[in-house]
Amino acid sequence: MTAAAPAAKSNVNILGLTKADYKAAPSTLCAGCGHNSIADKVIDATFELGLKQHEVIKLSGIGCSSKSPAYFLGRSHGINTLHGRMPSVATGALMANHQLYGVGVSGDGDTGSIGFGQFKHMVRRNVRMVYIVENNGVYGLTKGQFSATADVGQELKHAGRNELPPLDLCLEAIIADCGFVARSFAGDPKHVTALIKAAFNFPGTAVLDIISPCVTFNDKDDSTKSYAWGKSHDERVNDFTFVMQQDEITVEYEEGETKAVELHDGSQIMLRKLDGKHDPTNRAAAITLLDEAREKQQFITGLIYLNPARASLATAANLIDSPLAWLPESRTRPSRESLDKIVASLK
Amino acid sequence: MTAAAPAAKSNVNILGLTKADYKAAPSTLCAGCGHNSIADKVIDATFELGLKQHEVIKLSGIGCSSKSPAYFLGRSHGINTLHGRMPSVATGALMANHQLYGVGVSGDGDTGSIGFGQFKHMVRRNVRMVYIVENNGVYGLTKGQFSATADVGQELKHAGRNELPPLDLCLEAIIADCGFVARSFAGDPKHVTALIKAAFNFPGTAVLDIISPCVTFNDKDDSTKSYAWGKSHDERVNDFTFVMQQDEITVEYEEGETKAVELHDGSQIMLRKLDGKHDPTNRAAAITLLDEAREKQQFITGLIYLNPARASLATAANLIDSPLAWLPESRTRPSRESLDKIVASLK
Amino acid sequence: MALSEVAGSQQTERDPVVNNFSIMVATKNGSGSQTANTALLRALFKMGIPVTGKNLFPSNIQGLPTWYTIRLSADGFAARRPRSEIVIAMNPATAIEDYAGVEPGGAFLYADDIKMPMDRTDIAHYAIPAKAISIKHEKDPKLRGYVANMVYVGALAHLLGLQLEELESALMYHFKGKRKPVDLNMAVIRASAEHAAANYKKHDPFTVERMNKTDGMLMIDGNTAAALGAIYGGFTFCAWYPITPATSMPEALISFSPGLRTEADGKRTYAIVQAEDELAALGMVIGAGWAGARSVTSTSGPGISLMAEFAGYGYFAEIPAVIWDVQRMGPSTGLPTRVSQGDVLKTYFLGHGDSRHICLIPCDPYECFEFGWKSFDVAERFQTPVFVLSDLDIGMNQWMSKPFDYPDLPQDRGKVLGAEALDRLGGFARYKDVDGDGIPYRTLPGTPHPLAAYFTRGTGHTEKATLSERPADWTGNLDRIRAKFETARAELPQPIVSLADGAEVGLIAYGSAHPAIEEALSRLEQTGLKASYLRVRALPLAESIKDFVAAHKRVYVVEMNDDAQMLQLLRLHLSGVEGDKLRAANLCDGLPLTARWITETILSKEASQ
Amino acid sequence: MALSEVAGSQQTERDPVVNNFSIMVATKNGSGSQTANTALLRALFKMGIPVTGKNLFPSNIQGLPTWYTIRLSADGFAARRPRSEIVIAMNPATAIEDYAGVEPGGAFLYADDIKMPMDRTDIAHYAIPAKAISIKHEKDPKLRGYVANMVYVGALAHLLGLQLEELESALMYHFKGKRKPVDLNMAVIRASAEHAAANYKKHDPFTVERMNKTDGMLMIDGNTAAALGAIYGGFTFCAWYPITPATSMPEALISFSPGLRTEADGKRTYAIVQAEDELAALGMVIGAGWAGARSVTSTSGPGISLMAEFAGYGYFAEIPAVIWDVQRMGPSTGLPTRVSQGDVLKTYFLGHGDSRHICLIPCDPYECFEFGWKSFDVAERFQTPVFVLSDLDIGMNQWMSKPFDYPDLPQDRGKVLGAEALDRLGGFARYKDVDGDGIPYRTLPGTPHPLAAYFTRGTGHTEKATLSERPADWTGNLDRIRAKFETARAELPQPIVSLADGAEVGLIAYGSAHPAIEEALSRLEQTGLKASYLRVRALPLAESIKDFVAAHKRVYVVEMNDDAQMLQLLRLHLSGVEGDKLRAANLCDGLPLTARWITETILSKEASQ
Ligand SMILES: Cc1ncc(C[n+]2csc(CCOP(=O)(O)OP(=O)(O)O)c2C)c(N)n1
Ligand SMILES: Cc1ncc(C[n+]2csc(CCOP(=O)(O)OP(=O)(O)O)c2C)c(N)n1
Ligand code: SF4
Ligand code: SF4
Ligand SMILES: [Mg+2]
Ligand SMILES: [Mg+2]
Repeated sequence: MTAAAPAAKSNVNILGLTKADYKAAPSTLCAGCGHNSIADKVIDATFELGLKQHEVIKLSGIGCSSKSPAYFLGRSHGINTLHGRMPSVATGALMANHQLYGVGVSGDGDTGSIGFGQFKHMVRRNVRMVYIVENNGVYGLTKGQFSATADVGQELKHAGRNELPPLDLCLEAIIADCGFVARSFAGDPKHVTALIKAAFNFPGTAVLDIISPCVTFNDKDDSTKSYAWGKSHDERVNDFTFVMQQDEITVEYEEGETKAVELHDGSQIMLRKLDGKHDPTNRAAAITLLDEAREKQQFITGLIYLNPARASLATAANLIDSPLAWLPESRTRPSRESLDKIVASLK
Repeated sequence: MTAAAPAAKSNVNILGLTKADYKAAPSTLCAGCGHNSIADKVIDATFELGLKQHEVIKLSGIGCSSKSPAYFLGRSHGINTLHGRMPSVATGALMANHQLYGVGVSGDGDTGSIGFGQFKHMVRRNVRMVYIVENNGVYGLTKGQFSATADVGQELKHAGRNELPPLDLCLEAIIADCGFVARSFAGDPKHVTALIKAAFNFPGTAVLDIISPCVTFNDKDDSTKSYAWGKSHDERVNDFTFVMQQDEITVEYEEGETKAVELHDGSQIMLRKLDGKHDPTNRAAAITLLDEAREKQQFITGLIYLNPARASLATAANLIDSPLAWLPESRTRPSRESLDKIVASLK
Repeated sequence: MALSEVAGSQQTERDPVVNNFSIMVATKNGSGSQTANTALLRALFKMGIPVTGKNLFPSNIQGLPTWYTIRLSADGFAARRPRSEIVIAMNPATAIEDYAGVEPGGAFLYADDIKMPMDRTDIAHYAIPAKAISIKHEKDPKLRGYVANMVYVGALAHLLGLQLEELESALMYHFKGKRKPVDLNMAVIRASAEHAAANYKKHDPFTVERMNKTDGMLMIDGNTAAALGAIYGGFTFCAWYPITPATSMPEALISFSPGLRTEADGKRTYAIVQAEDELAALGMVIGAGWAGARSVTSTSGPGISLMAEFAGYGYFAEIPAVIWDVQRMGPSTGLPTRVSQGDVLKTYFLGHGDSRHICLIPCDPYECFEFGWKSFDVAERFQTPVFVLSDLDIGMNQWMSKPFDYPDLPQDRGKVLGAEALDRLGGFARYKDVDGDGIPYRTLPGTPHPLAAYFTRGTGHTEKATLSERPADWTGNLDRIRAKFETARAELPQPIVSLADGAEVGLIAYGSAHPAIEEALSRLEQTGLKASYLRVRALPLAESIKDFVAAHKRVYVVEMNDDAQMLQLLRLHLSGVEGDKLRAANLCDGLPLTARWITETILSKEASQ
Repeated sequence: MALSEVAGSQQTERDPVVNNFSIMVATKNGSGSQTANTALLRALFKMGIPVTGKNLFPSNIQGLPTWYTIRLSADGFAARRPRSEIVIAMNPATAIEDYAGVEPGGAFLYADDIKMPMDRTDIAHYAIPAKAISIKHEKDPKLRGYVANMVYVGALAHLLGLQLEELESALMYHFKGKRKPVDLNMAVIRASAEHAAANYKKHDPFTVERMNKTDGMLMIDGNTAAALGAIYGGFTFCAWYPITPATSMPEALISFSPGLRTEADGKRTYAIVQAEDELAALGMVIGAGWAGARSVTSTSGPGISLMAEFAGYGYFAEIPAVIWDVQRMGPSTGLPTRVSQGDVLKTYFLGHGDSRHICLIPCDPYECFEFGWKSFDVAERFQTPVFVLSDLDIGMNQWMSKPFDYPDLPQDRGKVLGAEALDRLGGFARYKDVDGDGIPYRTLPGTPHPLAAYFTRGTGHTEKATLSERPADWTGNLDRIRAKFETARAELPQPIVSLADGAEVGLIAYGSAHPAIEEALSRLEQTGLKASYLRVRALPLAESIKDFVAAHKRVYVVEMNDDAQMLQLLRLHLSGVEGDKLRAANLCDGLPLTARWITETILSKEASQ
């Protein structure tokens, strides 16, 4: 999971910017909240990738998690939408300007409950963006109700016992034909950073389901969304290196255990199995892996499924290269003659 | 798939009613629409089961499919809700009166597009009802747009070419922890009837994804939702007999190929493999089967997954036996003394 | 279903009636009568006779009763009439009521397999051998129903003296010059006309004659006009979800855009996404508007309800968007294929909390085209969702229209700051009222400048767009948005007023009520009642409306809804002053208004004055 | 953030002020000051002093500024006051503004690690050794912030002359009799009080004394009261989705119901489902209401927007449901933790097409309890969704209340036909106006009778509930629903009116504006302005309101929103008659109204009369 980019080692990135340039307002989340470390990792990843902030838009729904975009990339346009409705806004924004990178942050309530339909349909449309779910199994901002990713039998102070099975957002994403599906843990900053970097280069929707403990309402050790659980149960299924187009491949892997997947513009993801089994380019295997893990309440992490083959929505829509939003009148208003012709045809 | 109930053979059922008694208004759908034959099969199934119509409620969303409940069970209360919102109304109604049987009819647009979130969440809650999707891959009532179950590359007269992958509603149901997931074909009335009968006896949500051709907008031979395709591609994975509690088991199966699954109050489903492989009590197998079929555009039918283990929502909610809706004031208004006590505690 | 109103007139001997009557064809849904009806309509139109075609159809695909009405009006009146002089009954299920509904003195054409007592002596009767001729001309029994429709066209043509060549050109137009289907259909029409010539004795006074009242005019429905307007307005993004009667607007975008908006390399200058529902559709449109696209969606009542939360968001976060509400009859699913103006109040106030929205209200396809492009200018100028309130009658029926005018103004992209401006200004405050008009400046994502970015949110914020819960920030922001709204009030399309000299009575109406009002005004004048007329074209209501009310003693607000919704908005607009001058003249039965109803309603209210 | 308004008064020598002042504690969110504040509140309450406690908190979980205000009023006034006499500053981030906001003549207590210039000579200053004492009493550094709160309690107790025993009983109540936490907290309080005794010299006039003005009264928030009301109303189904400030209503249902509504076999006579969103929540509630449950949900603005389509459905299909709207500040996400009355207009007209809804408007927890049970009777009697418009101030703050009265009426389950009735009647027509009151009869699913069934739909229908697109069926049905609405108008909770003899001025208000109005009335009277007062308790508006307006020359509508929403509804209600008597007195800054603002606003408007 090492990032092969040399930029990560120095104080300024290829744009000559420091990491501080990628920061934004200070967080108002609880001290220790998993969401804070994820926001930091977005900063690290975009800094290391050397992204131009004005080429990125950051989006979210409503929730503690959805406040995160205020805490990174202060020079990017951001939009805090409605509870559960970030996917539709992202779809519109990234069609209006398909040259932009999109990074969305959502919560498990935001994505799994009210926004579930939008989430699934956005994934199905393959809108090119990084979609991060800061998954804490609970509604943080409204103070501790169960979300749809809470485990059966879990107990919360006010909400009592949860009787319903959890949604597995990775499984849901794969079933909806997502080509980049990963699970990680906010307590593992390196893994999170590496995933975000790869996700930014994926030519479609990249879903990152990141377990992100809510220290205020759901951090008891027996909760599968707690720091303690995450640290002791994390089973990494694979390791990977994201290789930017301009980089040389420096990491060496043993034969048979490594697989290179080429993304667009020549960047690559080098995958290495850790459990000796899982092939993340095999959809059926990914589904089985997740389903079994869910059954056994295993906390598997890694790049679970990777397939850059599907066209993104903008590609399928056959858009011109320039952003639609920036087109001058001359390219969006057909000629007077063309109207005359239509009018004549209706006479 | 024979129904072992002797009632099916005679002119009147155990209630002494004829099949005509289970009918309702004549259909106003197009002649030949698959939805019509499904409505007829609901009549057959409920007649054969000898259901008391006043113990059944029928529900739907909006669409041609959602008109179906007007065409069966004229003596049952029915409710035509909003587009995509039948699941929530059903949840409320069947909690208000958990003694009722519920049968809902929806369309692929109704369930797969606007109602997708509600569908998934209702299944997850395991509301006891029969949920039929009359799946034609198209929006019938609004005249021929693609639905979310349309195949990639499919062409429609006005809508052009579909670029998006189809949702597989059976797969979606299983992932949402549905315990009764079947796929069938409106052109196979016996199979549909048998499934509906079994589904009525299932103690949770039973999802029937029934391919139901739209003869007006999507019945070209190359459409996977056409009669022609259905007839020539139907691959039945299993066969089953639904055995009501009061019946003797009269059908004999070869050893090893048959599996009995007990439902509540002692009725049973006897399952027989047809493809020699698929075990419908194995969730992982069911997922794999569906995922592979989807990949290969195979049209598999049968009772794909069966597991009556999960408690229904009403059971999990620990409701009294009587319907909540019918409780007298004496059982729903606590005593004056209890209020005095609360008031005192707030002083 | 009885389409008729109670008729007052008795049968009388009548002179020839030329180019001034209505034809109603009663068929079944899905029976393919559309080709026949549009061919008839076009033939008449090309003869220079002002016509309108209205389809009254059920919420169903096949088999239920449908009525298509063609009104011919030498005077150019385009409103629905309560009854038709010529009724063509092809549907046995409604034949008895259709028969009863023929205007006294009219004519009844009926498929000859319809058996029922026909004992009216005040009308003419003609049996159409629909079955016999269609069996002869079409071997495929499935297609015979379709062919049967051409039989009534032939019979009618004979009776009206409509030249078959006119029908042939109309069919050539319909089939885009394909000879084969034209010949097939013409053969049936000819056979039927010949049968009519041989068998009918004309007992009715109705005929058609060439005139020149449609020169330069076109025929179109409002949804297609709206789509063309959007294309010439430079729409770049559309998200939508199918719903009657709004569907044909995006479908027209889908069919016209490739030809008009594809660049040399075969790529598109627009994107159209079919969303999973209306909530997502508006979400996408808002997202695209935020990113700088000219962004549009089209829906009807239920979709408007689902859009409530996003509408409030767009209003508060100040994001341009255009939403067409092609109104149908509500509340709830209501009558999905019937017209109403029932969303006026609801759309104006859409969304929780304090908010109100700019609405444009076209009255015909011509204005649909105009507001189709103008709505983007309004949305981008005022940075807010703009609703265009059309309706089923305008949107789906065939209207005669002046040719559309090419936009006479360049696109107004609103107050957008680019990189150079930011350099010059050294920054900006997203929600600051710099110009005193309440309209702030925005930047678009992608602007290559370190000071361009800001954070958009639905929560309270400062002028700099940072989160704030301070009371003063909140009220200051709402005050500015209100000021912006007042700026809009003066700049939106103003009412069209025609003052009648010395009139005590004024009529206020809007949208598709317009043609019926025009006709009613002329009828009222015939009865000696002079009335002025103000047609509302936008919300918030123009200041000048107060003058109109002040200038009259009694003002009738004519509209098609149950709650007298525009009247309510007018009452609020007048702030309690002269509110008692306003009187409701509203009807909400799902049918387009008729001049007769308006005339009678106003006369009877005036009588009880 | 400045909570203060510009103060008019100057510091003056003052007599002891007993039981008549406000205390404001400025802390950080999530710092655990709740125990301290509620203990203080309860101690004062048990001393017989009328008190209210209002929490002004951010939309955040931890670390942002929060203010808790306790008002003591010997006269029993319960409204917010613009400034507090005693300010306790525990949060360095806001200390400067908190300091500036102390009412002249007041006292400023501050954590002694807050360093800033404190140069006001018009107030008293007391430093609280929060850190020192909490370090001494609590080893766990994480818990010290919590303990620090008890330090201000002790200091304040000393200054006010509040007996420590009173605090001890309050803590015993809070900790439900658990000695250990009480002792821990009391130790800190004592230490702090001792420190105060040793170090403070009292420079301020504020003290507390026992009185007997709270005898028999209780302290509660409106959401808990609403939940209890629902339980005693016999609710059987609740579906909900979390949203501030509505969440604590269903959460109170969840905590109280098991004890009150579990049967001997351990099973429940109710079901509560956490839905996936508000759209689904209302869908469930409508489904349950249709099946015969007493069914309720609770939400706030954004949820109301999402419920629009189902609200229209319930209205049109005539299904009982109860929806609590605990209003917060909109539009959009707005200020989620601030109060407003901004959904009045929107909720009344919720849903597309023609519809309007019954709304009940409680003004305090007592009425929340009452409307909590009555709303089911109204919903089932009129077979329609009923909205209860509460707000954040009522719902989440601590109010003194009369004890709740046990429901004085048996449950009204409305016009429901059972099997025997169907036998007797030989059938029924679901949407027929049998009794002339517009209210039809219904049957419940599960009724064992072959004639019981009918088909519910959102589309046009006949009296027998069969599908119909006939104009007459449509208008007939809407007319009947309108008649039903008129029946409701007369039967709903009527306005509470207090007429001042010979007053020219009337005030109309509703909901949580009530306490501020009561206080303002007494202030106005002191200035010589007599005013009558009408408190609206339900929509549609009562007929008698017209009389109230007629009886006065100028009527001020006092409310907390930007659009003067109730004023608009009143204007419509008056149908343009006397509409110019109505004047807006609305404020929309997210804070509960104060008597001062109302008094000044009305006096200044009267002055410019
Ligand atoms: C329409 C609507 N309903 C409810 C809410 C209230 N609400 C705000 S955040 C939230 C849940 C957030 O949970 P999650 O997405 O898991 O984020 P977390 O706070 O746990 O990070 C809810 C219900 C809302 N803002 N809008
Ligand atoms: C909120 C809302 N949006 C749109 C519609 C219009 N509408 C009615 S049915 C339908 C689609 C029906 O498709 P499907 O569920 O597949 O049913 P089918 O007609 O194919 O059986 C749509 C979009 C509606 N009734 N309500
Ligand atoms: S409440 Fe939970 S999710 Fe929200 S900021 Fe605090 S720790 Fe994070
Ligand atoms: S349009 Fe299609 S789905 Fe609708 S009734 Fe006709 S055949 Fe069936
Ligand atoms: Mg969460
Ligand atoms: Mg369909």
